[in-house]
Formats: sequence, structure tokens, C-alpha cells
Amino acid sequence: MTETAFFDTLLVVTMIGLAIWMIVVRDVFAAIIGFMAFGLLLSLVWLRIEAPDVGLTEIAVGGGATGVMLLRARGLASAGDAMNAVPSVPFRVLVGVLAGAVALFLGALVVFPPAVAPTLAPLAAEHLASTGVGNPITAVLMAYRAFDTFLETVVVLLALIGVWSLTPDGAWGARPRVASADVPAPLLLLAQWLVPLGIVIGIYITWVGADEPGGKFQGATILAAMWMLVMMAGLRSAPALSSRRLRIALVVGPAIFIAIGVSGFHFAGAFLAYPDGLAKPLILAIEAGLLISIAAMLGMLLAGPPLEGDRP
Amino acid sequence: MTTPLALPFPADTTPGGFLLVLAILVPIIGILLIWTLGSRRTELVALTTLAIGAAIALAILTELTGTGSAVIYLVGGWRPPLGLALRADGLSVVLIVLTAIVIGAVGIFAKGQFGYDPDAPEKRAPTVFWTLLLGISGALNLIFLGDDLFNLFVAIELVTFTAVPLVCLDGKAETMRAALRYLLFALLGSVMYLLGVALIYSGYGTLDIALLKSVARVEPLLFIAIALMTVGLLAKTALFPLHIWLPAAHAGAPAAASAVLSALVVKGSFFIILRLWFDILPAEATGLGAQMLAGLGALAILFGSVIAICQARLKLLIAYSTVAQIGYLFLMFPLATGSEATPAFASIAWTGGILQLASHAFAKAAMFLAAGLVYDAFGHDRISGLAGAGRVIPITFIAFGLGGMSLMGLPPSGGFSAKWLMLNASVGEGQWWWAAVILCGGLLAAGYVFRVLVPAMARPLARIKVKGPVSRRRELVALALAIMALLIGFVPLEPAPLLGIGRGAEAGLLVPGGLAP
Amino acid sequence: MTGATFDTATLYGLCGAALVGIGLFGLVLDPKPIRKILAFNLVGAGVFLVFGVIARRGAAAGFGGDPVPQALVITGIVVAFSATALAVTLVQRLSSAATDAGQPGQAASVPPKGETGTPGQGDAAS
Amino acid sequence: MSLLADLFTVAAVTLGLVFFVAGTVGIIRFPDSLSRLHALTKADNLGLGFIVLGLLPQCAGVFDALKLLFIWLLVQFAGATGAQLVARVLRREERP
Repeated sequence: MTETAFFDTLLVVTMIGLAIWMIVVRDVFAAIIGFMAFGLLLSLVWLRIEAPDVGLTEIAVGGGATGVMLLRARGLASAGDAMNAVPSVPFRVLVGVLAGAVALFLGALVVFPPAVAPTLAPLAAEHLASTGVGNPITAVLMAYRAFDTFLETVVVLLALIGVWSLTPDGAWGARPRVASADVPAPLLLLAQWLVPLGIVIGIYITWVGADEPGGKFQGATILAAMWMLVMMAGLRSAPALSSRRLRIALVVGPAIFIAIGVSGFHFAGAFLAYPDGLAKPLILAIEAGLLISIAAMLGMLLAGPPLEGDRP
Repeated sequence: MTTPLALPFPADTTPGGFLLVLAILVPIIGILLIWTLGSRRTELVALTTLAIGAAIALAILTELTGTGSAVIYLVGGWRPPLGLALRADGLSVVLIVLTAIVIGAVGIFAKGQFGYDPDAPEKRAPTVFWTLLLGISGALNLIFLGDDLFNLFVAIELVTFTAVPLVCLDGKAETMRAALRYLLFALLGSVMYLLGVALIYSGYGTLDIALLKSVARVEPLLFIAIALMTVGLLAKTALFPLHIWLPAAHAGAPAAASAVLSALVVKGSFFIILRLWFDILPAEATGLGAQMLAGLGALAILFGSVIAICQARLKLLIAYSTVAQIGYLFLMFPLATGSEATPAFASIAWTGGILQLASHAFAKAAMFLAAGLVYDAFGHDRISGLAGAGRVIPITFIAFGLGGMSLMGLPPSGGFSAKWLMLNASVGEGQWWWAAVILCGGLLAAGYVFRVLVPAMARPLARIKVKGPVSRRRELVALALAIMALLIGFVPLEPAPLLGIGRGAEAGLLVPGGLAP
Repeated sequence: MTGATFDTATLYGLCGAALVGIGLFGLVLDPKPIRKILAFNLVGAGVFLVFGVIARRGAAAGFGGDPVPQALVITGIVVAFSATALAVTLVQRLSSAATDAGQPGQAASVPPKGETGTPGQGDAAS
Repeated sequence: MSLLADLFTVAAVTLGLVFFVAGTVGIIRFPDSLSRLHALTKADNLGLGFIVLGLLPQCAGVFDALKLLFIWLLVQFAGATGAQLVARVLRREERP
């Protein structure tokens, strides 16, 4: 057994153990912390299978932001809002058998793959030059399948509107409450020092994403985290839902995307096509808009809806 | 070790292809406008957007019938498998027009509702409602037009994120509970679907439906992938026994939202199942699975109808009736794949199934809107308290009754034509047991419809207490939808040529004469 | 189909398969909504991992993996996060609504008589 | 030269790992939360510090080395804040 194989096996065993522990452990808080650790390990896995872009996304969005989100609800849910009764033993066995069957089939397909692994990598490489970017994943996200990326930002926007739709009626338009009553001094210090650095890092990761691992989703998550830090430290309160500036920040990315996409009808012969030679600047323009919008969306998703009315 | 799959997408963008992009884009632009312009113009923007959307739907229909072939758009000019294509065939265009009509009607119904006051500060319910209504219309259009399985994944997530908040728009604890249950089922469905997508990519290196149709092989990988995706989509379509989230969610939503959820949203995931089974899976591979789906459909018909009869509240009755009517859709699978000996019956079943989908959409929307009006008029929807109600708001109950007629399958309704075609197909293909289920389901539907209708139309023993006036405009919208459900019963009882445009043999135009009754 | 191959990608693929199974089990069986959401994220992680292994096996043209599935996974992760946010907020509001009504837990599932969510009712009060 | 650098890397990273192991054992074995916190910060500070130190000779350029140092500084900063916050909660819990 080579060293890397040993490391891989150790990683896999730890992750599966952690996953099982997350399902069986009684304490919800512990399970959530386990999930965040799991996210860290998972991002290592992404590096091992040569997907650093995904690794960055996983650590920022999958483990980090999702974990923070889950923590927000932990104390509330432990009270016992059961969705279903504790299942009977035969039902447990049935579900166990079904879930096991799915895992077995999947495992079989993984171990016996098709003789030739189909891939679009050569095709993606062939057209890479015409997109002007060096990172093939950015080319997929912003050129070949840009429509998916556009719709994805709409998905996040609608999820945010869905979260906001849960605002109690009296609180519509108010600010979500993020900061606690008394902010600890260390947190304040952290916010003051880390946030400028974090903003630089977030923008850097977006910028570098054109040619190297990175991109707007990862960068926007860092920006959103910095914003959360500012709000938690009470340096700035969260914007009101009715704030015109917030609304504009939310829609600017999709709007630029649509504007450039629609102008493609005229200038490049197709929706979301880029004119020759202008692909890279246009992609960067869209990414800049998306960075703002996605950061705003993720930040407001993390902040949650306002729960009591204090209209500004 | 690896070779790229050099499959060029067989077609170019067709002249009217840009309409497909617009059908998806326009509602999204409407949403962005609502969130920047503020409350004063929300309703205006939404209704205008819906009107433009309806015009686009009709334009696509015209384009398709004009050329007689599928309308295609290659987004960004990239050809699948690398890029994404949008494709409208006869089936998608029928659903797009249906969606435009139903959502448009719901929009007119909901106008001025939700405590709307253009001069007051922005309010939660109207802003959210109109946003989500536009979101659903864009997302459904994407489902009907998308030709890429991952693009469809994004579409079903869009549907989820718009449909779930609609369920709990009133902000009460019990509707939020229903919404959470719905969301968890929908998410379970999404991950199962995505898992299937991954497997399909691992086998064929493309996610484009048209390309997959040409390369799909009968092999375990394809079966497992399609099975996972189908189960996932069934959870979203609420086929028995995965229906348990539906009644509370559909009954708890505001009437206008219930109408959209029951009439359209469940059909979105059903549509993708149709794509998987008829457009990707090779015809010889569907046998046992199709029988199983239809079996579940039959159970849904019987179970849903019986439970509907037992309901005390009108909206829950209508919601359980949806559970039952969804069952009919799945009878399509064994009937429309048919056998080589009887291709004609396959296309009859295909037309019947789509007709069932459309007539149920109209009828169910009409009935949910009617239930909302009942609530407006009397302040409750307990069936036991509705004796004589039909004499107070006759138009509402006529709409309810006409919708119910279609569910029962009484001539000359759309439901009658649909069920008649399916009966014909099941007898013609020798699968008579489905015919028994169809007949039995019609009788049970009569049970729950008349249970409401007969006392409501009777002379009441005591004067029924009226809480508030009912808007005539809203009554007429419900009536118009019910009449639509009736009118599509007059389409000729034979496979519709429109449904076959841009499609394969199952919707084929080989119509032997003399099948119509 | 060829014989079994076993390499790093296969190992992680099996890990993904196991995560899907474990997550599905928790998602269906655990009665607590927050645990269900957690399990949903586990299934998601497993599915993404399977996707990533497929990408790794498609390594060609000088790329360490097929960029198309990798990009799809990035989209998928962001969508899963949005879903988690919506679900968590629902759980949060649900438990605060139950606390407000002084009836923690199950009590809210039985609708009070005559209360349907019909438009206008909830908002007229605000 | 390169052999020397490699040896230094192995030694420093191993030392770093020792601190991590010690810290982990501490988290598991120590009886009260404050001591556990102490173990955690030791692992963070010294363990990561030695690992970063060990990796410095392996860097391709000055920029990469600076990035590594920057990461260590950020972890110090975040770790110190986190430890403070945890300790604060602990003290508040003790008081009543």
C-alpha cells in the first residue's frame, strides 16, 4: 500500500465514520459541528480527485456557510418538532434495505464503469481559446453552459425571496437582527481587522478564477462571510428588506447577465454568445455584477428574515 | 483510455428559436422589475409580464404548427453536448400554452387580492405572491423547453423554491408545517434526480435528451439512472404512496396558489418523467416499469378518491382528488408504449393522457378558485355547512360542478374524452384491467363531487350565513376555466397531430380510420 | 463493461455511494426536521462526490478532470445551500410560531376548525 | 542543499504533527472546557506554525511563502478570537 493510498483510505474511513456518527448522535449541535468537520475533509477529497475549484466551493459554501446556517436553527429545533412519528421497526428495516440497495447499486456502477469513460474535456479544451479564459470550469460556467449559471443565480434569488416570505407580517421591510445585545470585544476586533483583508481575498479569488481555481461563487461566499462578521459585530446593522440599495445589489448581477445575454442576439448571433475578442471582458463584467449580487444574496440568506418589526 | 463522444447535435437554431429564450427570460425580467420598482407597480408589472408570456406562448404555437417541426435554440450558439439546447415539440408547446392560460387566469383572479393597496408601504403577501407566480411560470416554461437533464434539474429546483413559499403564504403554523414537509419531499426528489443525472453522464458523456435518445443502450446503468430519477420525480409529482405531503400543502395555500400548484406544478415533474420514459429509454425497455407505474397510478386513483369522499373540508377534498387524478396520468405508461402489434392504440393512449393532463389542469384550477370564493362568501369551507350555498353564489358552484364533471368523465367534458381514449386504448391493447380502474375512478369521483354539489344546490333548511360579497370577476374567471375544461372535450376523439410534431412514433400520426366512436 | 478497476477515484466513488446510502437512511427516518436537513446535505455530498469521480475519470486534454461535471457540481453545491437556507428558516419560523401559540411541538398540526389558508385573511389583520 | 531542506521539512512537519496529536489527545482527555481550549490553541498555534515553517523551504517562490505565512497569521487571529469567545461563554455559564 502506497502512502497516498493509505491517506485516501484513512480519509474515506474517517468520513464514513463521521457520516454515520452524524446520523446516530443524539445531540443536534454535535451533529452540526460534525458536519462542518466533514465539509473540511470533503474539500480535501476534492483536491485528491483533481477538482480544486469544487474543493474551494465545498469549503466555502458546502461546509462553511451551510454549517453556519444549520447552527442558526439548532437550539430551536431540538425542542422536538417531529415531522413524523418515530418509525416502526419494519419500516426502519425497509428503509435501511432500500438505502443500502441504492448504495450497493451505486458502488457497483463505480467499480464497473463503462469501458470508455466519456468526457467533454477535449471539446471544452478545443473551444477554450475563443472564450478568452484559461480556467476550463469558468469557461463551462460562463460560456458553454452560461444559461445554467444565470438560472442558478435566479434560483438563489428566489430562495432568498422564499426565506423573506417567511417574515411575520408586521416585520416586512424591517432589518434582520444579527448582532447580539452586547458584542464581545474580541469579535469586534476581529471584524475590524479581518474584514478589509477578507474583502481583498474575496475579490482576488473571483478575479483569479478566470485562469486558475477560484470564481465568483467562492469569492462571493467570502464576501458574504465578511459582511456577516460586520453585522454580528454590530459595526453595521443588516440592511432593511425594503432598502433600495439592497434591492439593487441583489438584481444587478442577473440584470447585467440578461443585458449582455440579450445583446448577444444582436452582436453575436445568439443569446448569451459573446462577440469575437470581447468574450473575456464581457465575462469579467458579468462576474463582477454576480459577485455583488451573490454576496448580497448569500449574506441575506445567512442573516435570515427579520422576525420583529422595526421599520426604519 | 478515454475518448470524447463526438456526437454533434443534429439540428441548428430554427428561425423562431429565440421565442424559447424569451418564454423563460420574460418572467425573470418581470421578477427583477418587481424587486426594483417597489410596491406601487408590482401588480401591473406582473400582469403585463403574464400577458407578454401568453403572447410568446401563442407565438411558439404558431411557429410550431407553421413549420410542422420542432423549434430549437442553441443557447450561446454552443452545440450540445458541450452547450445547452432548448427544444419545443408538440408536447411542450401544448403544456406551455396550457400554463400561460391557467397562470394568466389565476393572475386575473388574484388581481387586487392580498390586501393590496398601491399607496401603502410595500406588503409581504402581494410582493411575494406576484414574484412567485412569475417564478413558477418561468420555471415551468424551462421544464417544458429544456433539452438538457441538468438544466432541468435547475428548473425543478426553481419550481421547488417558488412553490414551497406559496404554500405558507398565510404565515400560519400549520401551513408552514405543510410547506416544510413539501420541501423535504421535494429535496429528496431533487437529490435522487441529480444522482441519476450523474450516472447518465458517466455512461454517455452528454445530458442532452435528443442526443441521449440516439445513444441510450439497454443496460443496467441506464435502468438504475432512470429508476433513481423517476423515483425522485415521483416524490415531486406526489404519486401514491409518495403523495402524503400533497393534501395539506395544496389545501393550505391561498386559493389562487392552490390552483397553480394542483393544476400545473405537479405536472412539471410529471413532464420530465414523460421525457425520460418516452424520449430517452428505448421502447423495448419499458415493460415491467411501465406496469409498475400504472399500478401505483391505479392505487392512487382508488385510494385518493375514497379518501376524498371522506373529507370534511372542501379544499382537502379537492386536494385528495388531485392525488387521484394524478394516478390517471400514469396509466399512460403501459398504454402509450403499447406493443408493435398495436401502434395505433399507443398514440390513442398518448393523446388521452395529455388530454387528461390538460383537462385536469383546467378543472382543478377552476375548482380550487371556486373553493376560495366559497371561503370568501361564507368564511369557512366545511362541506357540512354548505347546504344551500349554491343558491347564494350560483356561478361559483356551476364552475365547481363543471370542473367536477370533467373529473368524473361525463360527456362532453375534456375528462370524458381523455378517459374515453384511455379506455379505448386499454381495451384495444388487451390490458382491460386498466379500463376497470378508469371506470371505477369515475364512479368514485362522482361520489365526492355530488357529495358537495347536491346539498349545495338543494333548498336549505336554514338560511345560510353569508360573510361577505363575492367578486363577480373572480367567479367568472373560475367559470371560464371550467368551461375550458369542458371545451377541450370537443376536440376530435383521435390522436392529435399537434402532439406528434417533432416527436417519435408513440405520438405518431398513423391513425387508422374509424377509431373515433 | 469491463472488469473491475480499482484506483483512487474508485475509492472515493465508493465513499460517495456510502454517503448517499447513509444520508438517505437519515433523511427518511429521522423525525427531527433539522436532522433531516443535515441528512439531505449528506446525500448531496455523496451525489456530488460520485459526480466528481465521474469527472476525474474523464480526465483528458491536459485537464485533471472533465470540467463539465465539475462545473455542474459547483452549481449543485450552491443550489443545495439555497435549499438548506429555505428549509432552516422554515424550521426556525415553525418552532417560533409553535412557541408563540403556547403549544410547542405537535399541537399545530391539527388545524383549528374552519381555518383554511384562504387569501386575504392573514394579511387583512396586518 | 535540497536534501538539507527536505530534512528540515520532515523534521518541522513531524514536530508540528506531534503538537496536533498532543492537542487532540488533550481535547479528548482533559476534564474541563477551559483546559480543552488550552490544548486546542496549542495545536493551532504551534502545530500549524511548525508545519508552515517546515513547508517554507518547499515553496516555489517568495509569493507562495508569503501566502503560507499569511494563512498562519489568519489562523492565529481567528483561533485567538474563537478561543476568547468560547471562554466568554464558559465564564457566563459558570457565574449563575
